[in-house]
Amino acid sequence: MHLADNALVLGQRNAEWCGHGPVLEEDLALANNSLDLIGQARLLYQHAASLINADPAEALRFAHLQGARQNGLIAEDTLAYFRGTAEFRNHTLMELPHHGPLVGYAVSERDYAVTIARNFLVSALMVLVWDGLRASKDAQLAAIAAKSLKEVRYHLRHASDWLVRFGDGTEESHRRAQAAIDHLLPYCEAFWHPSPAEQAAAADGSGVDVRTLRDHWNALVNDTLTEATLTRHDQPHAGYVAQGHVGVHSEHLGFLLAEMQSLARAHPTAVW
Amino acid sequence: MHLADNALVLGQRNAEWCGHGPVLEEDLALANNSLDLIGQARLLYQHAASLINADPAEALRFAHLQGARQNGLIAEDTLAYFRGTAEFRNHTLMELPHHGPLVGYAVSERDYAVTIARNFLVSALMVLVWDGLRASKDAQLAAIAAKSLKEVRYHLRHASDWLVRFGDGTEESHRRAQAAIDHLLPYCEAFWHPSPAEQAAAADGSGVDVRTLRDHWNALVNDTLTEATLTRHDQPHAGYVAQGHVGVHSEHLGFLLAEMQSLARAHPTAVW
Amino acid sequence: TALQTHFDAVIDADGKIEPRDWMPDGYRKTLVRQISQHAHSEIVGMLPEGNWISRAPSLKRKAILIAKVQDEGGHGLYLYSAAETLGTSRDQMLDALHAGRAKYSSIFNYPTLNWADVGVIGWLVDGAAIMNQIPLCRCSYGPYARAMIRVCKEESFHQRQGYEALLVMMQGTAEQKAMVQDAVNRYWWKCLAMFGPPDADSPNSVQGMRWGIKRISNDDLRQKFIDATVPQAEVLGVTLPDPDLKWNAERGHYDYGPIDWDEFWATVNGHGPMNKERLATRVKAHEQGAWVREAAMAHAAKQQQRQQKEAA
Amino acid sequence: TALQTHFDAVIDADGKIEPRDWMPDGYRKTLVRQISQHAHSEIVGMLPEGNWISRAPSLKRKAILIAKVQDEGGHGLYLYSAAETLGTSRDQMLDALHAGRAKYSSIFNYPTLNWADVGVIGWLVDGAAIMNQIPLCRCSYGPYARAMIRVCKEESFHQRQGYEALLVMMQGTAEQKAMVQDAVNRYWWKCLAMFGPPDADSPNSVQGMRWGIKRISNDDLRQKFIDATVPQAEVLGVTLPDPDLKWNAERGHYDYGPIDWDEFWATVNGHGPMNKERLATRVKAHEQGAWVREAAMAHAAKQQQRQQKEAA
Repeated sequence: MHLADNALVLGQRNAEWCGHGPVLEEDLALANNSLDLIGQARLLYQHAASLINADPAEALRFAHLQGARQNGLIAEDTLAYFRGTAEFRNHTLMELPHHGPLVGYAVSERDYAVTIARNFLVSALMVLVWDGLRASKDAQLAAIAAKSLKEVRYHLRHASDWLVRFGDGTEESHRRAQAAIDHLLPYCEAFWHPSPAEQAAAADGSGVDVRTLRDHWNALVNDTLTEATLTRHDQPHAGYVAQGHVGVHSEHLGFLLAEMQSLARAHPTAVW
Repeated sequence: MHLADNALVLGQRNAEWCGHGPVLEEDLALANNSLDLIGQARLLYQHAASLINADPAEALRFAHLQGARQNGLIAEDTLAYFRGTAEFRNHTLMELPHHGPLVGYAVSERDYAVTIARNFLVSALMVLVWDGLRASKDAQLAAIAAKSLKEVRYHLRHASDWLVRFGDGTEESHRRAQAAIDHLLPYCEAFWHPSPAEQAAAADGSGVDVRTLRDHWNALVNDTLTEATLTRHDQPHAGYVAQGHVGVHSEHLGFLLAEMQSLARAHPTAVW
Repeated sequence: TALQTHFDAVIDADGKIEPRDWMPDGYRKTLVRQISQHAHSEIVGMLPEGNWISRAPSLKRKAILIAKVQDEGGHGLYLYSAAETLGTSRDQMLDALHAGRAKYSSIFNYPTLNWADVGVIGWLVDGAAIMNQIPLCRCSYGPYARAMIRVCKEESFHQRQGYEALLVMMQGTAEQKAMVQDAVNRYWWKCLAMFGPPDADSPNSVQGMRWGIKRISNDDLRQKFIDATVPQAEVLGVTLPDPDLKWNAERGHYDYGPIDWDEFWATVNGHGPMNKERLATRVKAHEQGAWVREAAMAHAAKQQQRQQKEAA
Repeated sequence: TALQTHFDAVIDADGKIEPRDWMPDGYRKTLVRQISQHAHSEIVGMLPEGNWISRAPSLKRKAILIAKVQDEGGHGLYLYSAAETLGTSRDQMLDALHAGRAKYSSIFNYPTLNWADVGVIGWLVDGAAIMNQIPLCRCSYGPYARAMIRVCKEESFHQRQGYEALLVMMQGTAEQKAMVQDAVNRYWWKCLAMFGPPDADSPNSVQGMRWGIKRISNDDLRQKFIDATVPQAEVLGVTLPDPDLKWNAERGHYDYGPIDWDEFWATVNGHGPMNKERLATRVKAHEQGAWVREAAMAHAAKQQQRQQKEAA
């Protein structure tokens, strides 16, 4: 569910650029990224739904979700559209808007540097996570991982290329990229504090222990930041560790879900 | 319902400034404005609900609204939180965001000049409408009008004062105020094209014929614009007449309602 | 001249003019105007549907919609490329759009107000566009004709998807059906107007026909669209909002009521409900993206310099 | 000196110091720091609750919430005025806030994540604030004491409103109850920390007591708050998230578990979940409002000029 929520929430964010991108090619690239992520989310929710439906205890835990069921059973849209904010398990990083730090109901222009910096930081993680999950003892998850790995490699390439262009581009693009990295890096600390669910998955061989990926992630990130002439200010880490992946989010997710779920929730029994 | 929706939607918009105003006193003034409008909306919805509940044909027309009912009857929150976008009857002008012309899912910084210009144009109308409605043969509505008239006189004063400050202030404030007036004035044309419901109310003596107010409104608006050294470019009117008051809105209302109704709709049977 | 004669011969033989071939100035200008207008329509046309991506009511529909809007952007890209073969750059074309000199399809100056609008745009708007565009696949200018073959293929797919989405909604709740009917009511007449003014009032058409750019008249295309759509509406179970619409056995076509050309021209001339909003949104995206484009150019220049240094 | 002697005598007699009275520099500085910090807390404190205005689940609750946030702004206004009587302008205080030199209550560095947070802020956060503020109504500095009397009165009203909203929710659906419990779980410990570090670690307190600015110690206030709140929680039906919380008949007070002071200090020192967001939002509002304030000044100057001309 953590992986699915990550994919869905970031996919929803990246799709916001559709029609507003800085250049037509980037509208298409972001739409493509978003399509990949929503595709991943669908496969993961479908898989999660089948696991829930097959396990009476789990089915009971999700019994309060009544919308978009299929033949009375939990379906992908039940999980995506009818869970509340605190039931989402995505990293806080995914839900942040495309601008610098502001409260939940502030408005601000979108900043493409924030978009690119996040896609870079997330893709660097997911390349490693999906790579590891190809060996998951959950065959379904392993298959999703194999497919997703190809996609996220491309996302990482795209984001890295732009981050280097920004860092090593104009004064303004450098300033924006550095500010975006400074803003977002602290949220990455949460990657290395796996939730109980992530730890259980790692322990039973269906998941990966993300903590083992940290050095590799650091190397990936540092290499590109160096090429981009950007500086990493977050070491040693001191401060709050974001807790979206255990259900304690930022003020932003509530607004994102209110919009995303509005139509589906207005018609809970409808088939689309 | 038209009056109630006008008040609610504009009240919702003006409350967006709460905590983000250009100076603390304006945070308070806008909050106050919003409180007045939401108070008006509540009285009007309560009155509408009692009329609907008392009339079997009307009750049937609203039978599909099941949320927030009280003892099975339509309540103020049923009307505010459970009608769809196309069921709202507010003027399009009320739902526009606090910035210049952009599509529904664009984002932009808020512009206080747009806020002030709209409050000015709307208050100039409502001062006349409430004044006329004090003579409504619907005693309840006449009482609401008497109370609302006092409030909107203050709103008009506040907005006029600021519009003059903007128009006759700095180069930037003049430019912003002129752009705001240019953007919003065409939406005012809809004032003079009353909906069938407005026409029926005027005919049976419960409403006013807004068309009789046009000259007075023009005079009010022109006086202040002149004092503000702003120009009115909209004469003669040519083009599209906004149709929010007959249920055909802009792309903005859907987003406003999705957010406003999100929590109430997620818990349709809850009491708050 | 010999060049003109050769050109005329190619046109008469239904052959293809290619970028390096000689062509009359008027032909070139007409094509640039038409292709860029078409490209702009694709780009501006991303906005009405993009408006519903964030609120799509299921993940499947969200994915389909993103893919569709992405396709429209893709059409924009290769139409701009086709126009560039005529010697006008994408920047020049965008400048013309942003300055209000170039037009885009007026249908996009209406708002998308409920989810069914997305399906109706697929079914009716794309449907009308395809009617207009299929003849262009045989257009005399090679790059345009080839681009249109690809565009038409994808648009047909979109049109079927839109119709399918509406079919599902019409089998759903009363509210869903009402959404579809509401969307059809708002879009039907606008779609008929998409074919352009009646033949009698359409001055550009004759030369366009001569040059093999335009192949079928506005009124003929409109009739063809109506004849194809009415049975689809019946299957769907929606009412087309025209009391005069009925089968005329004598003509072998459907008769239809008068189109409000005043409203059409008002919108074309900038007074529609969303002309300002659509254009301002495109201008804003372009302006706010300037630093991104500049960064890419600055970085490329630095890279080149470094490579030259290494080479030296 | 005679001035100091007079000042000490007023303090010792529990009298009031007024703006025109002589006062020691330290007293003035301490007061400006404390009052401006309090004013900033009101202004920043508008944001967490303001976050829910647009989504309030009923019109009644929406109106109550707007009125409450408006009151907080009002408190900010008269606290800034009280501080201005000490010779520091509102602009100077705002500059200090925006530059990060002045603090505001650290409790506002946590997000509001569900609607019950609004009620819990009223019940617990305002409740704790009132405990802190009631003694200030007897503060030795007149304008501050008088401002606090009004603030406390309104805060008590807010506290009752918050508690009442939670009572309604606790009689509602399972989801509503879960929201309340979730909000209490997130806010309980942060509220206990609002009374400041344990007395043993609180260096500013002694001088504050001497000056009649502080009247009751941190630990005593905290205990008072806990003793008052536990029965309210029982009536409400929520569990306070402290396994060590139990009545100690011997002390006549509730015992409670250890507070995480590391987390408290990390947040105070800028590393809470929303420090950057809160401050940046205030700074942005101020910066983007600059043209409005400038317009008002420019217009006032023009008006004055015109009046002078008329008078001349």
